[in-house]
Amino acid sequence: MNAVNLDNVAATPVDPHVLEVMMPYFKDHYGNPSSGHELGEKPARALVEAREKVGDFIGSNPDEITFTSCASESNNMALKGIAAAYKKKGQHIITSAIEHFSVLNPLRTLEKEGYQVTYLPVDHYGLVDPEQLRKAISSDTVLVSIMTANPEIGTIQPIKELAEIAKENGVVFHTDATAAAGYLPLDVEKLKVDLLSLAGDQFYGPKGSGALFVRQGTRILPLIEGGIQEKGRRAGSENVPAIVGLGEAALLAGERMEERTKSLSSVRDSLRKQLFSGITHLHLNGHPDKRLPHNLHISVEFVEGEALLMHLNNAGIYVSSGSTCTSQALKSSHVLAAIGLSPELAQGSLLFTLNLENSVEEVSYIVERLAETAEKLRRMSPLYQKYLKEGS
Amino acid sequence: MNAVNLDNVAATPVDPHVLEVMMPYFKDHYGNPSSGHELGEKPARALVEAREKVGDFIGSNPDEITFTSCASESNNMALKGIAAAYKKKGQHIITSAIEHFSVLNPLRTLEKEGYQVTYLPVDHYGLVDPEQLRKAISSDTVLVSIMTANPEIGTIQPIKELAEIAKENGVVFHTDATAAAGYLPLDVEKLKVDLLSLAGDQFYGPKGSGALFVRQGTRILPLIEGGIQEKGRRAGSENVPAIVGLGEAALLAGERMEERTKSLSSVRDSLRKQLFSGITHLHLNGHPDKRLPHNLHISVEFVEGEALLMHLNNAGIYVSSGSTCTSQALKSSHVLAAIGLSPELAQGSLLFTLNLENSVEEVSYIVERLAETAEKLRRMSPLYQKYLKEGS
Amino acid sequence: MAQYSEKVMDHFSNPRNVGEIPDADGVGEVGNPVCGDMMKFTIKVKDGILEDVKFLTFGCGAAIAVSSMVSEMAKGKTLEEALKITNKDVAKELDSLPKNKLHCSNLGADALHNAINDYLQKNEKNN
Amino acid sequence: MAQYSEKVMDHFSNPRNVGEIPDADGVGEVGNPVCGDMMKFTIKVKDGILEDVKFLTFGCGAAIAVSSMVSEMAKGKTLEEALKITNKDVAKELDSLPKNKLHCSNLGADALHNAINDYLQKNEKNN
Ligand SMILES: Cc1ncc(COP(=O)(O)O)c(C=O)c1O
Ligand SMILES: Cc1ncc(COP(=O)(O)O)c(C=O)c1O
Repeated sequence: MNAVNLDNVAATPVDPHVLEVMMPYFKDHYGNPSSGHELGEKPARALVEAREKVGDFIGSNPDEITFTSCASESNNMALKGIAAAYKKKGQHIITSAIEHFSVLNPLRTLEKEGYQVTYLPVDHYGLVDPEQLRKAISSDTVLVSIMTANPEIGTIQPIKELAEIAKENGVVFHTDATAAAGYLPLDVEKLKVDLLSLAGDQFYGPKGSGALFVRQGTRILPLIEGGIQEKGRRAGSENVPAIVGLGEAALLAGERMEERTKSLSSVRDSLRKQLFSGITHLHLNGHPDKRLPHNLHISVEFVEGEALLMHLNNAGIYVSSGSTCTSQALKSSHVLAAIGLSPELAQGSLLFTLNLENSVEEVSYIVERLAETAEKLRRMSPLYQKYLKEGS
Repeated sequence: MNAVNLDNVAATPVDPHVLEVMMPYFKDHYGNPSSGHELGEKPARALVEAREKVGDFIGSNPDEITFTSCASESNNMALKGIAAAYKKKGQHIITSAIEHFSVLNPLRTLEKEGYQVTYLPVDHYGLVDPEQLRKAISSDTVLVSIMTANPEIGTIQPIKELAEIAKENGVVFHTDATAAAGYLPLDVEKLKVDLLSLAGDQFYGPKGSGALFVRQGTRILPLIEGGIQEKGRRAGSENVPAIVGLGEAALLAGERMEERTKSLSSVRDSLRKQLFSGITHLHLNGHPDKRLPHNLHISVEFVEGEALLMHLNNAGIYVSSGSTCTSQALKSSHVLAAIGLSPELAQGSLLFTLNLENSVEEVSYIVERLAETAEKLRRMSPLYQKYLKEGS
Repeated sequence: MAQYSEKVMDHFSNPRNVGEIPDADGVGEVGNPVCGDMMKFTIKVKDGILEDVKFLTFGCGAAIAVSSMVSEMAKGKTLEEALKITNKDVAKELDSLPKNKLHCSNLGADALHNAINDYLQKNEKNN
Repeated sequence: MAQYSEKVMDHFSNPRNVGEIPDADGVGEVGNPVCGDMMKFTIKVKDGILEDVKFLTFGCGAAIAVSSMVSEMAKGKTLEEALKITNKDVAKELDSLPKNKLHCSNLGADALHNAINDYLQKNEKNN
């Protein structure tokens, strides 16, 4: 059995066709799109086309798209840029407890600068309650930022409902769609969001490619200031190959959305079913249905995640975990804490994020190996031995 | 004659070897370097190696290098990050009048936030006077930012002298080395700078690759906050192919510095000589000797730059101009204004930035075409006709 | 550099009526090199008709194309007709100009009108 | 996931002395699942010598390898010798541990010492 990669949460491979489309922009059409002469023409046209493709992908006008270098940049730009632009109107921002750190950390910085931030709790599925949002909005609120879907537990938020509440109150609404883009149909008109972040390397586009949608009429200050690239919203020589790759990846993701999500969720569902029938004492985390099609998040009771990962790694199976021990920062997942998962279960959590190469054929191999591993680790687990004795 | 590209100021092609080294990181080694399993190992190792290469390139420790997406980001991070970190110490910053907009614009924003900024003038060569820097420093000064070399007029600043003055006064010194990196030997120990910005696409590395050197012990706050990539200094999934490309380009540029600068300056010197002997009424802008080896900046009297560019473009020769009419923002160059060039001469300015593919064989072709073009445009220029009559 | 129409590129590359008419009946100048463009129109008038129109221009590609087009449009027209040529007419004849270059068409029409008015003023005095 | 030495990987993959000694002479427990690691050592003592040492561990790869290594190092040693085993000794025997995993070696040594001290306390009472 070849290696089975079920850890695509932060990286998918670049689609071969996408890479092919990017290639000429490294060497042949390397010109600066802002330059006045012929060498800049192809790159300039490529930017126009990529902007249209990304616009089509999320239902926006091309000129509402600003290209960035990653979703973290998009999020920082959105939060700091809106906060600065609307500072005189108000200094209260609302977000959720389970946002990505590229949302939470800029907000911490804004708090130090005097902004007020409300962190909405989530239920045990990871859902934000629209009524809680409504109650949290005050006359000082200028921005609400709620992610479209959570990359860890996979839970999909009721963005349209949440964005409507913000709109009713004249508050700008941002959604971090990084984990959702490519896996859910996104339409900024239907969703009624004012800003949306995404990154190409989550759906077979290149690393170093990101975008921020900013609805026309929404004021925003730039994060990276300098030249007048991106209409003055984001300085720096345009990363043409990455932008071209993002555009092509968005085109493919849009065209193949149904086919891809069907294929991903069928493998995922089969994995889920076989895991739960083949191994005892598993917990499903996140929402049973309102979840990303390629996401499965479970806890293996009585054992710790890094140890699971290491055994699976030895068997050529790559997954990730919300365990303290696997995090470089040695912190346990704030998402798992926010949904009220007990520390033991958080330690034994496993995140499967599928890519298009994963197949149902791999499922039984994965289940067998995980069953073995769980058995082996439980045999040496004091918690499991205690359970066997006491049946706690 | 094939197209002759003499407009490499904002873009060089990616070196074929550099591109080759990058390729495996798009598809095969696409894993997230921060992930715990084998798929992340190669990318993680590649980051370590690239950091060493960039460190070697500028004489710093690898862990003093933060990877960014472009020089504009490096500059924004340096200025805003140092200003925020040293805010309590003081709020005065010194820069020069001829910095890139990715230095000037963040400083304008800081001014709006209450910082004081001194813009040091330059002489008619574009040189900053160290004594003026010394006088400008006050007890409130926390940062000096002076570019290593100017991308337009090519003038090289006395960075070591300037940085020493900052050091004597306990002030942090940043240099934007974007135009210089790859064309001048840079050693942060010898130069005594505390921060240094560079971008890979200026010296045959990929677009979307930048770095900021931050001397150990210098405090700085991040611009893009989120995950703990780059030790928490710059969030966002690492753009591994770009970083690998930057590392390789830095390695090559370091190894071949002498050979490259020799070859570039010999073509440049030949171009300069033949232009001045073949065409009347030309002006050299910038410093006669203290200039980048691949830079030539002239003014063609009596005519306007865009018209020159268009005729040259038709002849397959690509250059750029500081003319108002060629700038997307329809603003004339602040650099040419700062060196006291008259508006007429600024309008007729031409910037030649050579790349390694340019050869002495191309020089006579360029000179002939430019001579023709100047002749044609002067014939219809009211300024030239007036000069012929009045000899002004 | 702006994206120009073929017509603009043609008039830029092969400008018509370049030069200065010696002993012109009217001279019109607009602009200055500081703002980037400068045009000088000279005209020859016979029986109320623009018998000859020539221009000198310091400026960008659009400025040169506009000058050339204006000179062609004006030649052979009566003074009244020529005075009615607007910047819009010029841009239209050139198959449009990039937005940030529209001011060039103003300059061209203005320079022509200045030359005609110069002629009219001189003639008034002579009468 | 941390970069582990071969020795660590070996002890992690094939841990020695896993289990719980029934009727152990001493029991030592440290940690709890909240902080990520939990170890339970049981020992059998005969003539002042650690005749048997077994462990149960809930924890990461390092925690498991440390437990295994500590059990091996302790087995056959006198109580005094075993009490002198430090976290540094354990890490050294494992050909070093990643920095952010060094605390695991503390836990292993502590759990063993707790088991020994438990034995000593019980024995004191019996005497
Ligand atoms: C001196 C200098 N600084 C900064 C920049 C901005 O570089 P980038 O486009 O990589 O952001 C440039 C670009 O030409 C430059 O010449
Ligand atoms: C929801 C979400 N937001 C933001 C990010 C940051 O993305 P990037 O690494 O492109 O900055 C991630 C990355 O996984 C994510 O899942």
